Amino acid sequence: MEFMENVFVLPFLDIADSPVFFLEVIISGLLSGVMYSLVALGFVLIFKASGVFNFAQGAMVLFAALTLVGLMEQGVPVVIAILLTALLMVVLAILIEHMMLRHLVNQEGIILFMATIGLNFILEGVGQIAWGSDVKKLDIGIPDQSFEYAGMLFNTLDLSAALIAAIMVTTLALFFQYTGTGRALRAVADDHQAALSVGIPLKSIWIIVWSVAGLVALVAGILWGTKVGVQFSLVLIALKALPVLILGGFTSVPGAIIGGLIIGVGEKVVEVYWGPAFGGAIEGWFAYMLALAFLMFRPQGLFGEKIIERV
Amino acid sequence: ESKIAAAEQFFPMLVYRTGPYAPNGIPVANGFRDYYTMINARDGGINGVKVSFEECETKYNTKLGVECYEKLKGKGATLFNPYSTGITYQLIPKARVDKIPILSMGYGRTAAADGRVFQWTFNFPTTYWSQASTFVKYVATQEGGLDKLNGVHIAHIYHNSAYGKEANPTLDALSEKYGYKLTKIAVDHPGQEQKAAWLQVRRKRPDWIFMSGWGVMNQVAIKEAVSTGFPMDHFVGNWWSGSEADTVPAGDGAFGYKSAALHGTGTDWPVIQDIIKHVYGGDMALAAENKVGEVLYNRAVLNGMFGIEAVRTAQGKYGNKQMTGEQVRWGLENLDISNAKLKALGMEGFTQPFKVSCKDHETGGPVAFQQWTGKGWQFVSDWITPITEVVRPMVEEAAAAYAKENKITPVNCG
Amino acid sequence: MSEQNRSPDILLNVEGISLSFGGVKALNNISFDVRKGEIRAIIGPNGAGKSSMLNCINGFYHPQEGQITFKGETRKQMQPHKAAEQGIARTFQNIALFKGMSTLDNIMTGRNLKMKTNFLWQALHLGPARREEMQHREAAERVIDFLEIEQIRKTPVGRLPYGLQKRVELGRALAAEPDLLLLDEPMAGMNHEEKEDMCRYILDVNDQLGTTIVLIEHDMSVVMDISDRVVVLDYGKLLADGTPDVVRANQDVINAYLGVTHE
Amino acid sequence: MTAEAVRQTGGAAQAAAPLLTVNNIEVIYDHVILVLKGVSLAVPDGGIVALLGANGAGKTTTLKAVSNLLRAERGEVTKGSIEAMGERIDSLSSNELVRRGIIQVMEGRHCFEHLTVEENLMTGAYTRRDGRAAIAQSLEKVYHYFPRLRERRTSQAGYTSGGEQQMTAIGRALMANPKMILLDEPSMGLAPQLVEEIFEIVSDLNKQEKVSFLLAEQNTMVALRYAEYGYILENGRVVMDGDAASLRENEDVKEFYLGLASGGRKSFRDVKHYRRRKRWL
Amino acid sequence: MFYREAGQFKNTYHADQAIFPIIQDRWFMALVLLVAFVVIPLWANEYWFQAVLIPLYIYAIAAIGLNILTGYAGQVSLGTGAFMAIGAYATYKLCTAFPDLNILIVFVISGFFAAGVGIVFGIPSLRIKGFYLAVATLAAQFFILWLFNKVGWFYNNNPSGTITAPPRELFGIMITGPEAHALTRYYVSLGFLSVMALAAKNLVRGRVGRSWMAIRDMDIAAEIIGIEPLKTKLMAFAISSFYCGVAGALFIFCWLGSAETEAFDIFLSFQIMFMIIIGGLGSIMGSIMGAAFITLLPIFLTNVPPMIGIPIATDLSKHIEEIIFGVLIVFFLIAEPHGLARLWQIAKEKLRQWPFPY
Ligand SMILES: Nc1ncnc2c1ncn2[C@@H]1O[C@H](COP(=O)(O)OP(=O)(O)OP(=O)(O)O)[C@@H](O)[C@H]1O
Ligand SMILES: Nc1ncnc2c1ncn2[C@@H]1O[C@H](COP(=O)(O)OP(=O)(O)OP(=O)(O)O)[C@@H](O)[C@H]1O
Ligand SMILES: [Mg+2]
Ligand SMILES: [Mg+2]
Repeated sequence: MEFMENVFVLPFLDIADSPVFFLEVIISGLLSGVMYSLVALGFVLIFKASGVFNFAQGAMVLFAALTLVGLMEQGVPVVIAILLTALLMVVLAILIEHMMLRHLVNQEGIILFMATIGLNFILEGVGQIAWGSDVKKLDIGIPDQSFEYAGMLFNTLDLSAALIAAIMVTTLALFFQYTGTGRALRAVADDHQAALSVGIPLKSIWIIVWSVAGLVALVAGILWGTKVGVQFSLVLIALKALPVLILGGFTSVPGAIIGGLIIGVGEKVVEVYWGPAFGGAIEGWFAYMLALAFLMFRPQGLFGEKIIERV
Repeated sequence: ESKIAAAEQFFPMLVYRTGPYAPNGIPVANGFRDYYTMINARDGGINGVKVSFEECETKYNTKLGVECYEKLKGKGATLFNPYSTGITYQLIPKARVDKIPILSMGYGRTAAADGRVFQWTFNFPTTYWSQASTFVKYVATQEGGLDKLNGVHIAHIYHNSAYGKEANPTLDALSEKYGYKLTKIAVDHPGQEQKAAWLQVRRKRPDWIFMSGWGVMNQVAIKEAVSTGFPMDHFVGNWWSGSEADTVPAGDGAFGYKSAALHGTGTDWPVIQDIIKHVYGGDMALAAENKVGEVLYNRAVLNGMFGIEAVRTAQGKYGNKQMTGEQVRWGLENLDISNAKLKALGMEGFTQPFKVSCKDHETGGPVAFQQWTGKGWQFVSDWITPITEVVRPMVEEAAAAYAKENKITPVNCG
Repeated sequence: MSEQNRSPDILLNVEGISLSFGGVKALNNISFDVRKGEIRAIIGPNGAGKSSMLNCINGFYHPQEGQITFKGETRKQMQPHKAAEQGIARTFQNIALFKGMSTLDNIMTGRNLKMKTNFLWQALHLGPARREEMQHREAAERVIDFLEIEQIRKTPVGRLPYGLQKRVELGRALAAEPDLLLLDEPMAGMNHEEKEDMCRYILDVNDQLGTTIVLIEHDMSVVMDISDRVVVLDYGKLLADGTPDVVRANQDVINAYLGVTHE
Repeated sequence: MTAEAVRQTGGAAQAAAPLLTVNNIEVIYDHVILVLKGVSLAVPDGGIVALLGANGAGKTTTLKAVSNLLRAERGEVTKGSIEAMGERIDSLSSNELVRRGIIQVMEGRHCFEHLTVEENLMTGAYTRRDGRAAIAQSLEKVYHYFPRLRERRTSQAGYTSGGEQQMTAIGRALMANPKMILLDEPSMGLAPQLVEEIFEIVSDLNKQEKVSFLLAEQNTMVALRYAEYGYILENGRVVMDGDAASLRENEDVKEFYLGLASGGRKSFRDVKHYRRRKRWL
Repeated sequence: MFYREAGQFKNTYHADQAIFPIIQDRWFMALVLLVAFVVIPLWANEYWFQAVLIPLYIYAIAAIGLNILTGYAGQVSLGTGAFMAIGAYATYKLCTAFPDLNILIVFVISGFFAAGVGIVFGIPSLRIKGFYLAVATLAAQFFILWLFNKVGWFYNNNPSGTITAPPRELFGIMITGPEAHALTRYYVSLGFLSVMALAAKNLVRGRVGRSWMAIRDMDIAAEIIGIEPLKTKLMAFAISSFYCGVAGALFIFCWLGSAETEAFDIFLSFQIMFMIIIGGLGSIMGSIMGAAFITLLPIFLTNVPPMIGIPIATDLSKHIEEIIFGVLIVFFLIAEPHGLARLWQIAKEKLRQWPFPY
């Protein structure tokens, strides 16, 4: 009985009690959602353009952040360190294409998925050999301060992340929809062999996509690294991005953002108001349940490409 | 067994220098390694018996822990320091059968403090439950006495795992006794994202926060506390939530953060100086790079000392030679860390004296509280003894339940 | 088979079917019937709605309007597996074999509906499960024999050339021993000789087992030779319906579909 | 076209430097399945050459060996060489081949399901660098050839009918403005009228734009009408070749590929089942 | 030439349907069983049992389970860990509530609990496909573990929040608990693996298996020929979860001895997934080979450098081990995307033609 009350009555009273706080919860949710989206975006790019579910995205985030911090620790100025890391991510993309992808043309999704798991191990290993496993503080000058506005608490880092994410998503969405290369990328995701047959150079396409995904990982690494310190745990952020990815649709760039916002708000509101009734820490599975609920109505995710069923 | 020369005492080391908990695992592993090395270099071993040791990487993963355990067991291990709650749970039942004692110093299964049921497991000098009670006492000293606790609001932010939940029963029991208000906030593994938890803190505005965190959760919590504007000197971590790895990423904001402690930090202790001298040849920079003097490093030194002293104690009874697991167990059970001994070991004031007994594998040792100054940690309290009259009965009850479930007949400690 | 001994019962009756996808009207008020035991062809230009028609008959598409009567039972909507249970089997325009399985397994799958033992027996592979498996294996072997694909029994179908895949697909449909067999371009991508073989199989099935067949095919010589009656669709509309000769002579059909024939 | 004329052009073309030569290639799938056991053929510049043969003879494999799509199927050319326009092309990527003007229309359509029909066509122009206007013109041309595609241009290719997909696949290749097209079973699944149209397009392109064709085709009748030269493949070997007219006259070809028995065309209804094919080998 | 089927005629369909229709294969299998049941127990020491063989067999059972679902029925699942947890917690509850129940039977009953939950989380599979389906199973993964962690009833409210295998015996032999001898636990795991692998093989070569594969290869066509998708998929979920459940029970009761929910975290699910992909999707034998590969390789890599006398720092050697592990995964996938099982098959095909190249 008490449980029922905790679930069906108290949370609503709580919300009604302090609407400003409710608004704050929603805004925090939106801002954490954006942080998830940053990671989800990397997944979307690669999936959309090659049909590969890149398990190593989390490792790429770590790898980029570790390299950046490592370089900065060696005394390299911030801007140059960022450029060098970006360059390294491009080199990495070339290596990945050379050593891995080109040998796996036309294989099923799950096989490519597995290969990226192999990649994940390699990146984790190399990154840590090169830069160690310690926690490192990352500060490239993005302000990380809180301020109160209209009774609500904001953090400048979160706001910057939101801005950066908005810019990235707009650019990428336009790129995919309106350029010839974007079209070619989508073609590759549909059918490797047919893409080859019309002369789409899979190799350079893959290098481009993985490079862009690497750069997105770098951005995610910078923001998350500033937030939680650069360390191995960054890899696990990928798990937070999964429900976002699924809810938004594997193939949709805007989906990654909208999905992030929905998940962010959903899990925060639920955790803050309903968490206590269930004993807390429910946001983890709730994100997945929420994604699942959306999928029941749209099996391809909110903005994903329709799954074609024909005979 | 054959690999160990007759006059060597083998110490297995389950370490995690890689993976998500590496930032915590590295200083721990270094501390053990350096203490053992120093003992050989300075004293030529334990009463002439050389100390040998080998690391096995567990990545803080229980399943890898099994492999390491079996491998090191085969090499003649006589005492395990698992350094992971999961691995400890898993080794406790084995210890009895394999006749290799476990020392889980300040972690693992609290009920193991009851030596009648957990004959082979030791968790001295103190446990999670005792620690929680010292925290309550510490708050009381700050608020002006135990009677002032009534109406104080304490939040417990904990890692949502068996480890994180350990303090809950004690905090509950004491809340009933002293009348403070307790809010429990769980943070899901691994804890990089804690907005929801801190929104709750903002809403409920507790007076004190106690945290049972681990790994990245600590760093994020400290940062979130800073940005929420929570007064840092009212934010207290347990002894796994108070190391340099936790405070450094938060930068200046972390000033004033507190945590429980079992021992002193820094390099100003004779024992640490000995390590710098014998292991690093006096090279301070190299020592600093190896995290000498950091909280978790010093913890491992303390832990390493316990193992060595247990062997020494056993040698007192069985002779100066290589000890077996059973003999080491005896040594642990009869370990008497007196002030005089601490002084001799170069650890006077580093930690508090205690004496293990057949019945009490914990000793209810005192806990101190330390504060982050931006460069290091500083004690800000006296050594506070646990509220044993509340904790001990809980321990005995839990141990009895375990004994019943696992068909163990408690030994008679006379 | 001559006209007299063909029974006049109607096995399948399609009435006023309309189906549209967004703006595309794939079928527009189509009606025709299929008599028991006949070979009924559906022809029409590309995109006329032929495959969609078959999809409606076996329940994969749900027409917005109209009804379908099969074996005297009228229905508006049904699930594909229900249609299969009622005795409708089919092949597909884009081969829809189970690529990871061998030819034999594909054909055995066709007999799935007829197999009943529960999975516990199967896990043990004893008693009824084993007997049943053997009994159906025999039936499957008869189909294999009939289609002359013995050599590729154990080959994974993904590796087979196109024409053989089509044949295996036919085998899978036949294994179900259907009353109504829907064939969507069974002879596409075959050379003349292979078409002859395929025609032979179709005629034999029709002849020996009395299976009713609805056939979509673009090769006019085949259609005209083996079908009893022909329906012509043209972008969703019914253009003509009648015997091959009648249809062939129809000027609309020539304009819309046949073009000038080169024979 | 009279048989005489065909023979002449065919013969002349054979004499001219061939655009494409395949020398005695061997192809193995999955490291163990030997499919082509030494196939040689030549396509003259501006010629149309037909590749005939039963199911599984290796026609598709041959085309893929030329267009270098085999790798994607875990197949490889283990012997022999392939030359086009005077250079070895065995190791060129398909992108380079398309740039050089050699493009394949794959068997079984292979449209990009999630792209619209028009986007599908546009992917064909990926390698072109001659400007939007020229590409738009090609698109117009394709729509002119296939008016049905214009009607369906905004629908997702995955949802179009089999024939529409086939048109899309052919149209997509035309968009590349190729010198040589490898056509794998273009007539499959097309209405009779359209089959004629496709071959008219082929001959049109061949005459006006000098596009050469290597076409694998089951519809032997039509293929031999438009091609100048033909190869017959059996079990991974070329068992017969010759100019189209002579092949058409060959008794075996007549019986097995054209269905013309000595007494003229025979009804499919009257085929006997005990008849077994004669083997050349 | 040593490996060939020429001259081995099968006179009955039954003989042709045998699991190993070729005599060399039968000999090989007999040899494997002989080694597993007789040779290894004579030779292995506790390290081998406890660190290598027992986990290998248990992982193999879980891998077979996942392979049934993912490899045969084509439904991607990342909830293996949770289904294993159900088996483990059910066993714990059952054997503490009914101490006299035969422990082997308890394992099986626990499997049924897992099967039941598997069905519930399988329901979305009717609408959701491919990688998207992974979300449903991930929801299971996170929710179930949260539940076991949160609700004290599951671990009998003991304050440590963990479950521990109590000592249980059968015919006077300790099967579980710390006193159970490694050899006993070895035989229990091996016994379960043998029986369950055989049952799985029987299932997948019969009607049920064919319907799974049909759904996997082309679900629409499968439905059109009369295979009911929901029923078939749910059956796959149920049976797969049953296998995982039993594996989970053995995982705690015959191997770890004690664990908290973290032992069943998402990385366990991933690990089992690796096994079946490396071993070969849609192959029972492959599941076992994959389990062997994924469990043995790291152990091998960790133990090699010290064995050949190269002392490397612990962390460095772990990182190198990770890199080599990653490289080998990629290498194997490039060499043969269809896994070890396929590699094995190709090897046999080559042997058959030996000494001719093809
Ligand atoms: N599921 C669908 N969604 C959208 N449009 C569809 C769908 N199915 C069919 N269509 C459209 O309906 C029309 C008829 O298609 P259908 O496949 O029935 O043609 P068809 O007569 O079989 O042609 P073909 O001979 O080329 O196979 C086509 O224009 C096709 O694009
Ligand atoms: N990916 C593959 N793996 C293994 N074998 C293959 C593969 N592709 C084709 N084959 C085999 O190669 C042989 C030739 O196939 P190919 O597709 O080239 O024949 P085709 O002449 O094009 O036949 P069709 O007229 O049916 O298209 C066949 O026996 C086939 O089984
Ligand atoms: Mg059609
Ligand atoms: Mg072909």
